[in-house]
Amino acid sequence: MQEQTVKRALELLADGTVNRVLGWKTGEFAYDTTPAVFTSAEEVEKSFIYNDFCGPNLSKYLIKESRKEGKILVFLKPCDTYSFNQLCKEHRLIRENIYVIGVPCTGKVSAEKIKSSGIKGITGMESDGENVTVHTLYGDSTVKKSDAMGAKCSTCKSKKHVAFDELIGEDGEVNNDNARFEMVEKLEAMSADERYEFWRGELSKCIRCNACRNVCPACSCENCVFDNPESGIQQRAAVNSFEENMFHLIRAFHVAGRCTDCGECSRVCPQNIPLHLLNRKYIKDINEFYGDYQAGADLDTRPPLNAYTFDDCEPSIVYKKGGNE
Amino acid sequence: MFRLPVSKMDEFFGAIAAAQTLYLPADGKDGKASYVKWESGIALSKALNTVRSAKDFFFPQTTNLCDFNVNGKNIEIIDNRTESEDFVVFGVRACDARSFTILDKVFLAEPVDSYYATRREHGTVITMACTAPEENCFCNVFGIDAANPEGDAACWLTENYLYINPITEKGRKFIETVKGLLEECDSAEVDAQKAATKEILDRLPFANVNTDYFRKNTLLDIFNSDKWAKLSESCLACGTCTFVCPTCQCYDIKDYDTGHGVKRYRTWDSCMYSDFTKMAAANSRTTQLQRFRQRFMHKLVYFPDNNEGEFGCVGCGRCLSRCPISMNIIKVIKNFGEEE
Amino acid sequence: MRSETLIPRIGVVTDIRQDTPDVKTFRVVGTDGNKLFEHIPGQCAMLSIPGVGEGMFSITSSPTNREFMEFSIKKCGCLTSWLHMMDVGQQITVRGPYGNGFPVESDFKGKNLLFIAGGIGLAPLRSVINYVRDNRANYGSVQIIYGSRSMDDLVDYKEIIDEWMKDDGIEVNLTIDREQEGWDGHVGFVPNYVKELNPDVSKTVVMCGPPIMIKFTLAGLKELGFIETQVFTTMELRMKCAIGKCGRCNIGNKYVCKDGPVFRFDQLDLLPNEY
Amino acid sequence: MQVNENNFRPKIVAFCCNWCSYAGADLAGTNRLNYPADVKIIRVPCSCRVNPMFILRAFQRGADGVIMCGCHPGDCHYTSGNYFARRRMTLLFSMLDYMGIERERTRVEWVSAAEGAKFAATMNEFVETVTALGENKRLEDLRCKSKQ
Repeated sequence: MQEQTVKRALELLADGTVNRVLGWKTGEFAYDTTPAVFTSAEEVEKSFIYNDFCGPNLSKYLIKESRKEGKILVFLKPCDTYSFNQLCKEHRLIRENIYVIGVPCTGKVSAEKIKSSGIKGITGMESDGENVTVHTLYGDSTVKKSDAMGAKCSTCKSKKHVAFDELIGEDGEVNNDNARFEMVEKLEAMSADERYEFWRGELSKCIRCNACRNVCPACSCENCVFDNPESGIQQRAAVNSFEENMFHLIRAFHVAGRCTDCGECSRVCPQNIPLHLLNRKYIKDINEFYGDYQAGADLDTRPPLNAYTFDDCEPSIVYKKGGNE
Repeated sequence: MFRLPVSKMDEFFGAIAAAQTLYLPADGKDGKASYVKWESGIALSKALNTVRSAKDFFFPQTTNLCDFNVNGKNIEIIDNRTESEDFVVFGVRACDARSFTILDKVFLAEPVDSYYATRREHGTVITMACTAPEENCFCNVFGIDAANPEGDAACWLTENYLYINPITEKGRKFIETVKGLLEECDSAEVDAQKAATKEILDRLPFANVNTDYFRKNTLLDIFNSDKWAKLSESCLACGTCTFVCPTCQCYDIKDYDTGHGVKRYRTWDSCMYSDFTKMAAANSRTTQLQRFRQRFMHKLVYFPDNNEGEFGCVGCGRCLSRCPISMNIIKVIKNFGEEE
Repeated sequence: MRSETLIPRIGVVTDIRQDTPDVKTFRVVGTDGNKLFEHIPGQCAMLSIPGVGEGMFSITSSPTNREFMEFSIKKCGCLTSWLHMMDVGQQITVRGPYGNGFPVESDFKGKNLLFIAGGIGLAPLRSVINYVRDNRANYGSVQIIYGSRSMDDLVDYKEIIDEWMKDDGIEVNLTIDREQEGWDGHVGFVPNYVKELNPDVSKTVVMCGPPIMIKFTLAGLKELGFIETQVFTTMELRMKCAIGKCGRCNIGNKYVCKDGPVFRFDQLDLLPNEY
Repeated sequence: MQVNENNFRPKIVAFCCNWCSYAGADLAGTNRLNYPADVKIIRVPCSCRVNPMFILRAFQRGADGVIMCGCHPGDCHYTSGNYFARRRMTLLFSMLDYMGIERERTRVEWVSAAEGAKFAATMNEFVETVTALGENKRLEDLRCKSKQ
């Protein structure tokens, strides 16, 4: 995979199709890849990488990059293409300035996940698609890749690229069989008190670093409501539980119907708050109330919150749903 | 040097908690360590370090500075500060312990910050030596010995014993309060542990990262370097690095109108945010490049310039493991160092 | 509990003067009717309206005034708009003094002084000018070059005409940007006017105004033979704490609130151009 | 704050659309229909104007229940506003419920300008429900609770 991506990047740079490449750059260890814009063949050869550790979703960078001079080549994984499509749909990207190569993905390894299984001091990792060999300061060990993937990948919704100019490798299939709503259902089945306890426990960890917001491809407002000094909610850090709740409720609400479930919010959270459970709740509700909808799957359907039918369910449907008092 | 058998740890914590509030790192439901108030049944975490730094104890995320009552044209100022209660923070690592001396240089410089000072005066810091540093650790780059931490008293945990050695007057006072549980001992086992840890510290991936570049070059040369553009290009402008950092101390002051009064807060702020320097008429740092540069210049150049060469970083590695896009101070230092 | 500078004191606005359409000068005393604190010319204070915000403003009255402090404030943001809506008798909160102030007792002593100001930039200089007037024997000649957009925008116009211009040994040169009815003085931008006036290079220069004016005036002064060590200015950046801790008003390793706001241009040359 | 179970009076915020529900409230008044004074009406141009943040801010500022009233679906003065509002509020309420906040504290009712009686009855019933639930604790901001 690495060779093919580098080869295409070099070719497209050489023939002038693009003048920049947006991809991932090697880090200090195998797992800390950084999104980067490569402007020359030397840079690509030196530090471009695509492997099982390239988690970051690159589509949001295109908002800025596609407004710069010349065409940019971007490598997108299947789930990234949904974000890309959604951004195109919202007219946030200048599509003509972007050349998309779809790259296959078999799930990304999360160093965080491996560390939480007790393996510490990771200095290197290799993945053969099945198993991940982990080199540490204290000896080597092997983990099954399926156990090394973060929440984002273990419930992958699609291996199909929904937008691309060319593909490397075979395109995959949409996976409707994923278990991504399992945890949401589990929460729904709890009592209100248990749910309240659960969310207080999680949200009270929030340090308001805004990483979830800033990484989110759907959070593309030029000026965020939480940055508006006139709003009265421009709080640097939550002072009490209300402000914690409000931030996360509104953050998730603002991307409801537009969130493609790329899982970046949970991946980046320094406090490991399962933020995707908020987004997935909205997705699940939308699917149940208004019919299945996958944001970013296409360029023309109306997002569910920008549409309506005469016989939509009434808000009182909420009172009738599961979960005891 | 004193010690107590590991089997008596609970009793030991109980004795401390009987006299004052005790905080220590414990594992949460998600398996991550964080400082919690000790109660019977809570075990000391085995994790190398907490996700959040220990600066919270002295410089919490939000502080209520004062309140105001506004009545027509009149204002009443309510100073609701209270003296902090005595408390003990147990299990602080060497890096975090050093971060307190760095924070001291800011908050205890004239005019002294009374909110910080009262917590600092009433807090006793009991450190814990590291035995299994991780790949992101680079405290030794800043002259910190993870095997022999600073603090009011330092601890070493071996298989059978918890060794404890008072360092400051406060530490000696602390020992007095739990003397009944301790026995005096020699330092043979501790010395062996230090040597074993040192061997690991020496082969850490970043053990030999060189910071000379930031000493040899002038402020303007570093500031005007064209490397910042490349380094900052993928920065998301979130505040993760700032908020997990034990030495980041920038803050914002904000008022909240409750409808029947005004509360003035101090909250953590991040130089990575776009409105950090925004004024009514202008903004002195309009690009992410400038803001990114400010953070690293502050740690590596400005702070040392004002504090006898001491860097504003303790090498705890939190920003390395937490940055969403894996851009961090090590990559910055190495990138500049490459030129040499 | 030790004292805390972040907790302000209450000041009462005893007089409000409309200087120009968008500048008002506020007179502030403590609740006991006395001056809140002593200061050095060029120092600043944090004024705040609880619930609205807090901001750094230079104290425009001279320390030689023993009764009250004055602040000349231009309406440009949220807090300043609020201040402009105040009536006499309104209480505000004040803390200070902050910053280093001008070296009136060292570098300026015995020197011939040249003040150059543009628009609201006169506000921080007014404190020094009046201090020098009140301690006339300690300083040489005083020349003031002051320009504004229009006649109406000249801050403290009355004081300039009635007091400064009548003083011995003070030369006041006023200019406005564009021709205006009722104005028979000089018309043109400050930088050009400075060059026209060709002041003596022995003078120590104190300059404050919009960045663009500072830039061109400094270049002009250099052409005339002035060197950077004899030119002083006063800066402003976003501030929250005013004591060098909140970390936002730095230019390089210097905090404007603590190490400034007064800088000499040779000091600024060593700092990044980030202001 | 001392809360006596027996005389707890909830604070209710009602967002009423200008064209139907506000007129409905007016009609309830002119017809001398009783509904509790605990209901504070905020007039909005259309139910669609109600931003989820409004609901949260109402709770923050001390409301114990929030009700939104608009024209009946199909009768919106702006043709479709209340259809959008309906979807939005459904999702918001579902999320509040998901986070463990008592779902009965939020409600949407469609009240036309002619339904003064419905308005009064709805408010009576809603106040009763919220009174039974007691004080809003899960979405409160203690700073805003009035000093007593």
